[in-house]
Formats: sequence, C-alpha cells, structure tokens
Amino acid sequence: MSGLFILKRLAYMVFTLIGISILIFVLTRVLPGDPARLALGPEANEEQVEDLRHALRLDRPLPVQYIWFLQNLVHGKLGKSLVTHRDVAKDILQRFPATLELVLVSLGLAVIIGVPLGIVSALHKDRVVDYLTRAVAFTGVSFPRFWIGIMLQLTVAYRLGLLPVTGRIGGLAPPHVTGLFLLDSLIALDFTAFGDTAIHLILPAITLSLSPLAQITRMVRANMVEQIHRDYVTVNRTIGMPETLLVYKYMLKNAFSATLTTVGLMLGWMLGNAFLVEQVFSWPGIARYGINSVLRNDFNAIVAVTLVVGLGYLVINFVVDLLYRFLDPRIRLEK
Amino acid sequence: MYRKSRALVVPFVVIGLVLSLVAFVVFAADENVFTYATYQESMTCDPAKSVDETEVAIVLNAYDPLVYPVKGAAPKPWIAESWEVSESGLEYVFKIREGVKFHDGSDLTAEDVVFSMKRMLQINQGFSWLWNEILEPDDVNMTGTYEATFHLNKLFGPFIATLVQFNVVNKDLVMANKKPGDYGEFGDFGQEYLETQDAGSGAYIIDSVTLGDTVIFTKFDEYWHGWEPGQLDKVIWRVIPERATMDILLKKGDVDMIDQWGTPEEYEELAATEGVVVQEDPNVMLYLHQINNQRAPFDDINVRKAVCYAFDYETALRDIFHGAAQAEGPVPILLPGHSDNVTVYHQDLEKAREFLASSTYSPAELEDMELIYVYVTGNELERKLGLLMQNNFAEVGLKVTLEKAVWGRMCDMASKPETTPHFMAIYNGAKYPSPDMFTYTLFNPNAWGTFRSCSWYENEEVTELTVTARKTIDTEERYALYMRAQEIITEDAAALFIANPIHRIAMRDYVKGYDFCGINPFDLVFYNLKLDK
Amino acid sequence: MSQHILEIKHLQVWFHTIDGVAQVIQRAELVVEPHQAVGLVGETGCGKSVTAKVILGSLPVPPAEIKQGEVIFCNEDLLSLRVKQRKELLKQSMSYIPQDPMTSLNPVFTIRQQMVDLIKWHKCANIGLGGLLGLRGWTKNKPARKTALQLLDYVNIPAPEKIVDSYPIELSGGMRQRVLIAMALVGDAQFLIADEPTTALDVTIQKGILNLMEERIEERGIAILYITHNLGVARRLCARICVMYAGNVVETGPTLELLEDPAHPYTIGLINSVPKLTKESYVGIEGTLPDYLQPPSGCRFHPRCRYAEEICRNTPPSLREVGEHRFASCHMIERFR
Amino acid sequence: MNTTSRQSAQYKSGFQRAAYRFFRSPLSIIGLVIILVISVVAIFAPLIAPYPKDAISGVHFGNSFQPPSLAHLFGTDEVGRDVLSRVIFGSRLSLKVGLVVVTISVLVGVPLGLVAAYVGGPWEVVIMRVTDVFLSIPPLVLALAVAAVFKPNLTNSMLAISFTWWPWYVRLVYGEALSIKEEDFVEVCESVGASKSHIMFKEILPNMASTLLVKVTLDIGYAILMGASLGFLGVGAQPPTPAWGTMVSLGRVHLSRAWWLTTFPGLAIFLTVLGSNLFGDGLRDLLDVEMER
Repeated sequence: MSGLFILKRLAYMVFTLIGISILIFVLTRVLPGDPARLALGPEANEEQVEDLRHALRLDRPLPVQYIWFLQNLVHGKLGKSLVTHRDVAKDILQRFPATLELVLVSLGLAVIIGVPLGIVSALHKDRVVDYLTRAVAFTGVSFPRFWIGIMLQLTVAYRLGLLPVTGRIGGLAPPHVTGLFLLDSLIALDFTAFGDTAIHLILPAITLSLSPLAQITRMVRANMVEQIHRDYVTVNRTIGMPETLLVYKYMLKNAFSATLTTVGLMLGWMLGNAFLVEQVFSWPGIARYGINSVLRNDFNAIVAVTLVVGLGYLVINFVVDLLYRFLDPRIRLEK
Repeated sequence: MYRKSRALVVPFVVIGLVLSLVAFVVFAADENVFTYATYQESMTCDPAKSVDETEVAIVLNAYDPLVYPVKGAAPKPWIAESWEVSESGLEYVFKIREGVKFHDGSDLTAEDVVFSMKRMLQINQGFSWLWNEILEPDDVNMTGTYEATFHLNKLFGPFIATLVQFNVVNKDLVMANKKPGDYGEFGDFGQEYLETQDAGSGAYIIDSVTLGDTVIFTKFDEYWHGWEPGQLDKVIWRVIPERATMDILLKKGDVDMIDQWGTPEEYEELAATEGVVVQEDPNVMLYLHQINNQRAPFDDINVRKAVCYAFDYETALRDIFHGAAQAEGPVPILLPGHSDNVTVYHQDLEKAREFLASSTYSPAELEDMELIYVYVTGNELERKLGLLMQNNFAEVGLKVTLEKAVWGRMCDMASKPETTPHFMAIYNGAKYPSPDMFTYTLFNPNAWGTFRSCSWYENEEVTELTVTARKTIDTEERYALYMRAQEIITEDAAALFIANPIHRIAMRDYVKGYDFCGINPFDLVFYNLKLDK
Repeated sequence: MSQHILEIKHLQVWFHTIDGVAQVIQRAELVVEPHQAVGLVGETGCGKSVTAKVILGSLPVPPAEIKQGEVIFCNEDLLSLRVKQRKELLKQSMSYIPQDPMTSLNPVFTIRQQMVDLIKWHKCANIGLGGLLGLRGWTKNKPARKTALQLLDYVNIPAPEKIVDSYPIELSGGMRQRVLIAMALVGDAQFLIADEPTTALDVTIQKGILNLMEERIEERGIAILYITHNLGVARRLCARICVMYAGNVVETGPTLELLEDPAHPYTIGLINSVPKLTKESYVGIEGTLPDYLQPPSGCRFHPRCRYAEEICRNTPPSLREVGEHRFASCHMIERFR
Repeated sequence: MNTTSRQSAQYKSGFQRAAYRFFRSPLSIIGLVIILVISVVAIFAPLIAPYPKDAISGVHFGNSFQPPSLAHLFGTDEVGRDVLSRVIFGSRLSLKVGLVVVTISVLVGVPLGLVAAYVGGPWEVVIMRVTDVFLSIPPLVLALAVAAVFKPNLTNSMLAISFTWWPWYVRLVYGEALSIKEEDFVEVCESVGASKSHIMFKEILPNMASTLLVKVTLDIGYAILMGASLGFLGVGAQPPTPAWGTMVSLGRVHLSRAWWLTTFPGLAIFLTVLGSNLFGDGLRDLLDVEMER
C-alpha cells in the first residue's frame, strides 16, 4: 500500500517535471533577442555570433532542440550560462545551498514562533491576545516582502546600524562541506564565521518567514479552536490529563497534522518569495541567479533554475505527504 | 495555561539572544588589506575574454599589457621595451622587456607574447575585435627570445594605442592546464583554467575567485616593477549589487573604495561624510544619445537638428550630471585630436520648431510617432535624462517613451537598423587613446552592428576620412582628418552629444596615490595605491 | 454539611443566540448521594447534556450564561470556584464517560500512549516542560503500561496487549467505549458522569457495556450520574431517577416507586411511550419540545398536558414533596392521582 | 443549540445573520473601510492629487528630494515630482492589475475546472495534469519567466500574472464541482435531459458562487501584491508610470538619502493587500466557506 503510494507519487513527479521543462523550454525559446549575441556581448561581430548559434543548436527546429536538451539533461548537463559562460549546473550547485539555508532557517523561525502564537491565540479566543495575534497574522501575509525587507534595512541596518545591510557573510566563507555556512562553520569550529553568518541571516530570514509565520499561526489557531470543542478534550480534562500535556501534546498533534497539509504549499511560496528577499538582501542564492538570468534572457539558466525550483517544490510536497501520513494514522490505516 | 505556553516560548527567545550575542564579533583587519566594492558582476578573469570594465580591471591587475597608456599622450613602453615600425607601416617589431617574471616564477619571453596574441585571435572574444580585422594568427611571430613581430595585413594607425588592452599570458602554464577543446594542439586554450586562475606577471596574484562575487588578490613579491612600503599586500574585490549598501560600507569603513558608476547625488553625500573623499576628474568619455538615422522621422536631418535644439543641456549638466562639460562633438575635449570648431547645440525651442516645420514630416505625423528611448536597466542617470528629454521634446510636440533593457539586450537591438530604437543612451569610454575610438567606431558603416554605431549614420565623406585616418601613420595628419570628420558629424546632427561627464570615485581618506588615467581600466590599478592609516 | 456528593440547586442557564435568548434550563434540581447511581432521564434536547456540561465546566460561556444556581460538589460550589481550582477538584474526584466513543478518543495517539500518560500524570497539576518532553517520570512508563493492561483487562477487553498498541480508529465502538471506561477508572474518582454511554452503540453491544457499568463501577462504589433518554436503562442501573422536561426537573424519586406510580403527567407519558411486551399498543406524547426562545408561560409542559388548566398556563409549578423522597412539580397532581 | 427550531416567524433572515456575523468581527469592517477608501481615491485621483501633472510627466529638477512637508506630504522624488500624487495615481494601476488578473483567471479557470470535473474523461486528465504542471512552479517565478519574454510594461506584467493565476481557479472549481456533481438536483437535471453546458453553468456554477466570491476578493489583493513584486523586480510598469512596485524599487537607490521614496508606495501596497485580506476573510466567515489560504 504505502510502497505503491510512493511509486505513484514518484511517477507523478517525473511527469510534472517533464511538463515544467517543456513549458519553460518553449517559453525561453520565444524570448526576444538572439541568445548567441547576448552571450557574446557588445563587441562581437556577425561571424562570431553565427558560430555560437550553431554551437548552441539555435539553428535547429524547436523539437530537435528540446530532444537535444533532454539528452543532455539525462547526462546532468544543463548547458552553459550565456552570462557566466559556465556550466549552469555548476552555477546552481554553487548557489543552491545559500537559498536552502535561508529557506530552512526562515521556516524554522516561522514554526518556532508561529505554533506557540497560534496556540496562545486559540486558548484565549476572542480576547485581546487573540485579536492582536490575528491582526499580526493578517499584516504578516499582507506585507510586500521586498518592502518589509527594505524597511528592516532602513531601520535596523542603516539607522541603528545593528545588523549588516546585505550579503551572506562579511568575512571569508568557512571551508566548503555542505555549503550551508551555519553548518560548515560549526564543523570547522569557526565561531567567528558562525556569528558572522548568523547576523547576516537575521534580517532576510525574518523577512522571508513573515508570511509563512502568519499562515502557520492562522492554521494552528483555527485547528486548535476546533480541537477545544472535541469530546476527547472534555474527557481527558475530566479524567485528569494535565493541561500542559493535553494542550501541547494531544491537541497540538491533531492541530499540527492538519496544519501540515498547507506547509508544502507554503514552502512553494517561500521559494517564490525568496526571489524577492534574495534580491533585496543581495543574497547569493539561486533566486537572485534566476532573476539575473531572466533579466538577461540567459535561457539555459532560466530553464535550469525553474526546473530546480519546481523539483524542490515537488520534493517538499512529497515529503510533507509522507510526514502527514506518518502523523495521522487515519490516513495511513484507511484504505 | 497562558503561563505554560510562555514557558514554551522562552527557550526560543534564549536561542535568539545567544545568536545575536555570537553575532557581535569584531573581525580583526590586517594592516594593508584593501577592499574595493563594485556593483558590476564580473564573469571571467581570462584576458582573451574580458570585456566589462570590471573584468578588464581584474585582468589588468594580474597581468601586464604590452604598452601602457599615458594621460593625453602616446602610450609608453611596458612589457614591450621598445618597438619599430617598418616603412610600409605594416610590420611592427617589439623588443620584449627582460627579467619579467610570471607568478609561477618562469620568465616572460616573446614566445608568451606571440602565444597570447594567437590565443586572443583564435578564441575571438573579448577585445579581439580590435585586431581581428588587421591580424591573422600566423601574422604574429617570434623572431628572437625577446623579440616579437606583428605583421598587419592593412594599415592601422591606432595599432599601438590598441595594444594597451593586450595582456600577456604565461604560455607554459596555460598549456599545462589545457582541457580538450576546439583548438587542436592547444585544446581549449586553457579557457576553463583561466576563467578563475591567473597566468600573468602582474603586480597581484589572483588568490581565489567566486565568480560574480569576490576576487581576492595577493601581492606578487617578484613583480618586475618592485615594491615600496605602504603598498597593498592584499586586495579584496567585492561585488555588492546595491549601491546604497555599498555607500554604507564605505561610510563605515568596511570597504576602502567604491566604483565610479554611482549617481552624482551619491558622491555628493559621500563627499560630505567624515573620512571619505571623492576624487573628481574630467573624464575622457562621451555620453550621447545615439539617434537612429535610418528610422523615421530621423532619416530627416531637420528632425535631428530639431531634437538637438530642443534638448535642455543646461539642466542635464547642472541637475543630472551635477557638473560636467557639455560634449563638443563626438571626441572628448581632453582627447588629443579633438576639434574645437564643431557645431555645439544649445536649447532653443524656436529653432527647434522651425526645423520641425521645415521637415518633410507633417506636425500631425510627428504627433503620432512614438519615439522610443532605450537606456540600461538600473542606470539612474540615463533614466533621468530620458525623463528630461520626454519633457523637452513634448514642448515641441514630440512624444518620447522610455524603455529599459539590460546591456546585452541593447547590444542585440543595436545589431540591426530595424531593431534599433530612435534613441539609445550610450557611454563611450576610450578603450584606447585615439579619436578613432569616437569617430570610426561610431560613425563609419564598417563598424555597424555594435552598440557604438547604432546611429546607422552614413556619410561618404566621413567614411572616407575615418578610413584614411586609420591608414595614416603620422599623428598630426591623422588628427587633422579626424577633426574634419567631427565637424561634419556634428553639422549633420548625427547624434545627441550630451556630455563629457566627470569621473567620480569615492574612497577612504587614507587611500593615497589614486591616479585617474581616463583609459579604462587603467584608472583602477591597485599597484598605484598606498594606505597611510 | 450535607452528605450529598453532588447537589444542584435551582440551576438556570440561558443561551444568547443571533435570534435572541434561549432559556434552555429553567430550573434544574438534582441530588446525588455517595455510592449511589442516579438517572437523569428525559427526551433529547430537554437539557440533560447541558446540565452535565455545567457540572463538567465544559459549557462554552458565552454564548451560554448561567443565570443562577449552585452546583455543589464535595461541598464546594463549582460555579463560584476559580477555574483552576475547579479543574483540579474535578480531576481529583470526578470522572466522565462520554456519549460518542467514536470522537472521544484522541485519533492520532495509540491507546497505550493515552493511557500511560494518564496513569503517569493524572495526579499532578503541572508537569512542566520536563514532563512534556518526557524528561521527567520516564521511569514510570513500565509500571504505567502494566496498570493500563490490567485496566483494559478489567473492562473485559480481549487480548489487551494487542489492543493497547492500536489506534482508536482500529477499534469497534464497543471496544472504544470499554477503553473509555477503563480510562475513566484510572483516577479513583468517587463520582462519575455517564452521558448516554450506550446510545451510540448497537443493541447487542449495549448490553455488554451495561453489565460492565453495573459490575465494575458499582462494585467500586462510585457514585454515578447516568444521563439517558431510556427509562429501561435507567431502571436497570439507577437507585433514583430524575425526570427532566424542557429545562426543568419535573419529578424525582426512587426508581421503583417512580416508575410504578409516576406523579407527573410527563413522566406518565414517558413511561407509556416505552414499548412494553405486555401491552400491545402504546401511547406517545403529542407535540414537541417547546421553543426555548419563547417558552410557554407557566408550566412549560402545559401545551402538551392533557390535564392542563388556567393555573398551569400562568404560574410555573415548583417541586413539591409527593411522597417519601419523592418530589414533582405539577399543579394538578391531586387531580389525576 | 440544536433545540432552536427554524420555522417561527421572528427569526432573522439569511442576510441579517450574515451581516450580524460580519459586523461581529471588527477586522472585516476595517478591511471594508480600507477597500472603500482606496477605491474612492483611485476613482477621483485627478481631483484628490495635489499635483496631478507629476503623476504622468513633469520634472522639476530644482525641487528634487524634498522631505515630507506641507507642500509635499510624501516628499518629492529624484526628479522633483510629488510622491503623494504619484502614489494616489498608482492606486488606479494597482486596482487595474488586481481586477484584470482576477477577471482573466476566472474566465479561463472556471470553465476549465467545470469541464474537468463534470465532463471528465480525457478532458479531466489533460486539464488537471496541465494545471498541476503550472501549480508546481511558484507563481512569482513563473510570472517572472513569462514577463521576461515580453517588453517590460504594465499590460505584459498583467498578462504574465494571469498566466500563472488561472490554474488556481481550475483547481478550486474542480474540487467544488466534483462534490456538487454528486448532489441530487444535478441527477434530476440529467434525468430530465438538460444539456451538459446548462448543468455546468446554470446548475453547478451558481452553487459555488460564494466560494468563488471569497477567492476573488482575497485574490485581488494577492494579484496586486504580485504585480508590485514584478514591478519591484523590474519587469513591471516603466517610468514615468507611477506604479507602486516600480516606485519602491527605483526609490531604493536613494534609500539612505530619501526614505520616503520607498516607504510610502510600499505602505500603499501593504494597506491595499491588507484591506482585501481582511475583507475577504470576513466574507469567508460570513458565507462560511471552507477554504485554505
């Protein structure tokens, strides 16, 4: 049963990925301007451009190009970036950890703050705390991420000078192991680098975590409120289950497994918002790389980035599904 | 219950505090480390590929050019100790300086020079456009351990001048690191290797590179020019995409110098900051709005003249450039070979209207036309000039639309007259010190297809003049020809010549020895700098 | 000092709804002696469960509002106690068997997890972070599990070892109800509220559960408030019966006497409406429960009462002694008895 | 209370109950107010804006970077234009984006969703798979990629957003329709031989009106946000068009000199989105629609 489920999901993922690749591929091929010339830059002459066009198979019909692209893809070749003149795969590998670190930290933040907030709000339904929390939650989803990021820079970084304005690390990066600076610096026992990375993370992470935080708070609150009126709560209360245990273990697990279903979607949006946040904080991740490639019509890069993001999104949802089934026996046991 | 939930939140607050505590760590800075910040990402360190200002700057600091530019004069010997030109003016024999060491300790010889030029021509990217018309790989030969001979296949006056952009790579090192590629015995000409490593003899060794982010240079002790105390031991080159951030870092002293592409307001603000100095030099550079001469309505000289009269140069120079010389024709005033009797336009709406009236296009037609002005994405100054133009031209009944594009896209537009918009904002810097750079490359049909020549201007006489000038070896003669060309071009109102901007660069006050040369990238030579803290 | 374990005095509860105020409980009077089983009987919607909720303190306030009354439990007025203390008191000495076993067990935990936690912690008020993260009291796990098994066995669950590790969804209704009973027995409470524990089950299983209640709980001498709409069940389990109609306790008394010779027209109707094998046909009560938004003046039963007269329409009757330990609220008792 | 039976005359009407619920929550009222205010501002922009000229063209270089003052409540920008006026006119563009995007998405998404759910068969497979593909790329990313294809300007960015938006409606409508499809009245219609299109649009569609309404209300806000984001990334409206997102990104250059250039347009975006959020949420409670997001 479960094995079958996984197989199904994997098949579905592959299918969707192919879909994405076609979509984006076609999209990028109708980009205005001549990629070859863009690649060669201002001083190139016609013959140079022609050579490159041929090298990039741009003189072939679209389907042929696509097949060729798939073949390369299978061999892990995503083609060369027109801007960096490097293998796109290389570029992305170099930048992906930065984005991953940012997203993970932000999500952590969102959960760590959002869940307790939601609970408090639920337990004090329709009281001041509740209204405050909900107001916060609403503003959280409504903030333009880029703007709140800039505002944080303006106040915390410029005016108060408490935190760095942009960038991922001030000093030199710790020796590369995972590419996640927090981890690497700990592995290297380089606490300077750790602190350095940490302070650089604070503002972007806060910015990126705002809307998921808000959503988690809203979901947890809603689900907790729903739990409060469940019979099992009354029962447990009366027959002597301690409140802490009841709320933070028994009710929370119910509430959270319900919340979890949206986390997948949320992470998808976070990947999207990362594009704004990385732009604001000039965070050297794939999102910023993606924006630059879009602005420069760097079609190989665009395809690659979109595929990676799409893949990431699918994987996340896959994991979330599994987790959900693990958390909630009802799904697992029902046929 | 509330109490307990708080009890749960506490640990996380603690974690947060710990983090921010760890955060405030002060990093000890080394004595002669110098940090330079620019917003422009550079994508290669390969002398044969570098094009962008930043790329060539990185290259220049790690390599040595054959000859070295001098402000307002002919280039001086550098790797080439001296050179002779044959009667025909086609044969150049270079005496290569002895005792120049590459970073790996090996000697720089004519072999390397020849190899470098062959490499340049065959890879056929970067600055190869300067030479690929006049040199074939086989025309470059080694005629002695320290003698290289270049045989041009046509006369090219500015040849020596162009060589300031020709840097010498270490043949053995490159060949030792070649990967399989399209160049037979040369494999890939070590392109992959040179992308992030250097094989030069320059003052600084490229220590580590994160493309598009950081480059770290360390001093090359055996540099043939020798070292004095106070010079830089280590240079950290950082890419910081947001200018605002860059400014802050300079103000805080986290970087010692930032690039020259900021807005005038920015430098004014910086100049007012304690500990920061802004150096201003008149720039050997032309800022113009190229007018597509082949696109209606600008195929009519009257309309061109009209816009030249409609534009408010005064406001542009005062409020947008915050001080700059109004461009007098295509050639920058400071460049030898500039002509003083070119037609210089000033705002005169009456004249403008007259010219419009006398144009072949009816006012109605002109009303309907949407004149497109394209500028580089993110260039504040060009955007403002666009807005200004929009207003000025509106007064004489012309409608301008602003459109932005990334640099690459603009070059792409410029490759065909049909795709070239009415106006294009162009900075033309002197890549080599010769009027040729501002006449031939801008207004000679042979140069069509690049961003410079996007005026698609054609005038037999000018074509004639500029071609002959290239063939003329005698400097004075050559300049005379260029001057005549300038006069015709301005009279034809071929383009909207706006300014010779001021070059502004901001640094900490303890940075000494900055010397503005006017030939990119020679105004960013770390070897010249000293710190006295 | 009364020796009652639970005593409810003139309890009155209103609900504030969009459409106005629903006067759901007008006058509830109830007494439960130690070691005694009392049945609270009435048709669905007559306010039984609300009364139970008031005792358990699980009534959502608002919309509900307790207009007046006292709920004295172990000589403490629950309504005047502070929330915290009330919860403590209930935990220590009250227990509860819910109506619907399907929703009354936490679906995402195994029986074991729920019971072990309960057994480990039911005594202490605040377990703190340590307890939550299982840092505290993990030593108690083994014995707790043993107790759990014993309890499950005690409520006649076959193969407890298997059941204990399963999720509620894997169990039949009857099984869940047994588990719930077992859980109710964890703390040694002296008082237990059983809110129609059998209605959600099908008849065959009901019997088993009833037996269980009889044997296990009564033999432990726990006082029960048994809420049901089923006189048969009440007769079987309870020493005394309390009949409720439209938010009023209309009659109360020892089971046998009350059933043999009911003193209130409604009780009579109720008894007649129970299908008996002896009689061939049975008489129901015409009409439905009144609308709580504008309840009938006077005696709330009068619109359905065949003996109703002027007085019934105007003045609400109060409980009157109509025999030894027997009370009823009706103006007309003399008339028809 | 299950005891309150519904026939009696003095019970409130459905509308009254809705209004009651709506006005019970202060948040949704705030939302309503914000929306109204912004709409009014948008409609009467030329009358309200102190310097209407500055919104479109007009440069006063002498007057640039004036901090907020009585003459210029929101200060002036790098070419001396009144920021307040531009923000006011910006509201028009933003609302336009929101409305256009949502309209297109509804027009495209709803029919597809209905067909997929009701007609089913190969249609269902094709439509839903394609939808999945679209949904598995974060909207902003896709919109960015699409926007890059065309010239950067307002219309194109609206198209780009719509291009990423319709699948959400397909998904929503699909889900709703599947459940409604099962209900009796649909079968009845079928039995009397009503046409497929009649059943889809006349029977099923009306039954999900409230859900759609809520979704639309919420989405207008999110669409505006997305539009602003694209503008910020530089693929939105071009100068001198006073679009909020573009203003923010252009203002950033001068952040350390002129905070007001970024602050006020951003604030405007925030309020608009907040408004539609609060209002939509109130609407959700009021029509008790079950919907995530």
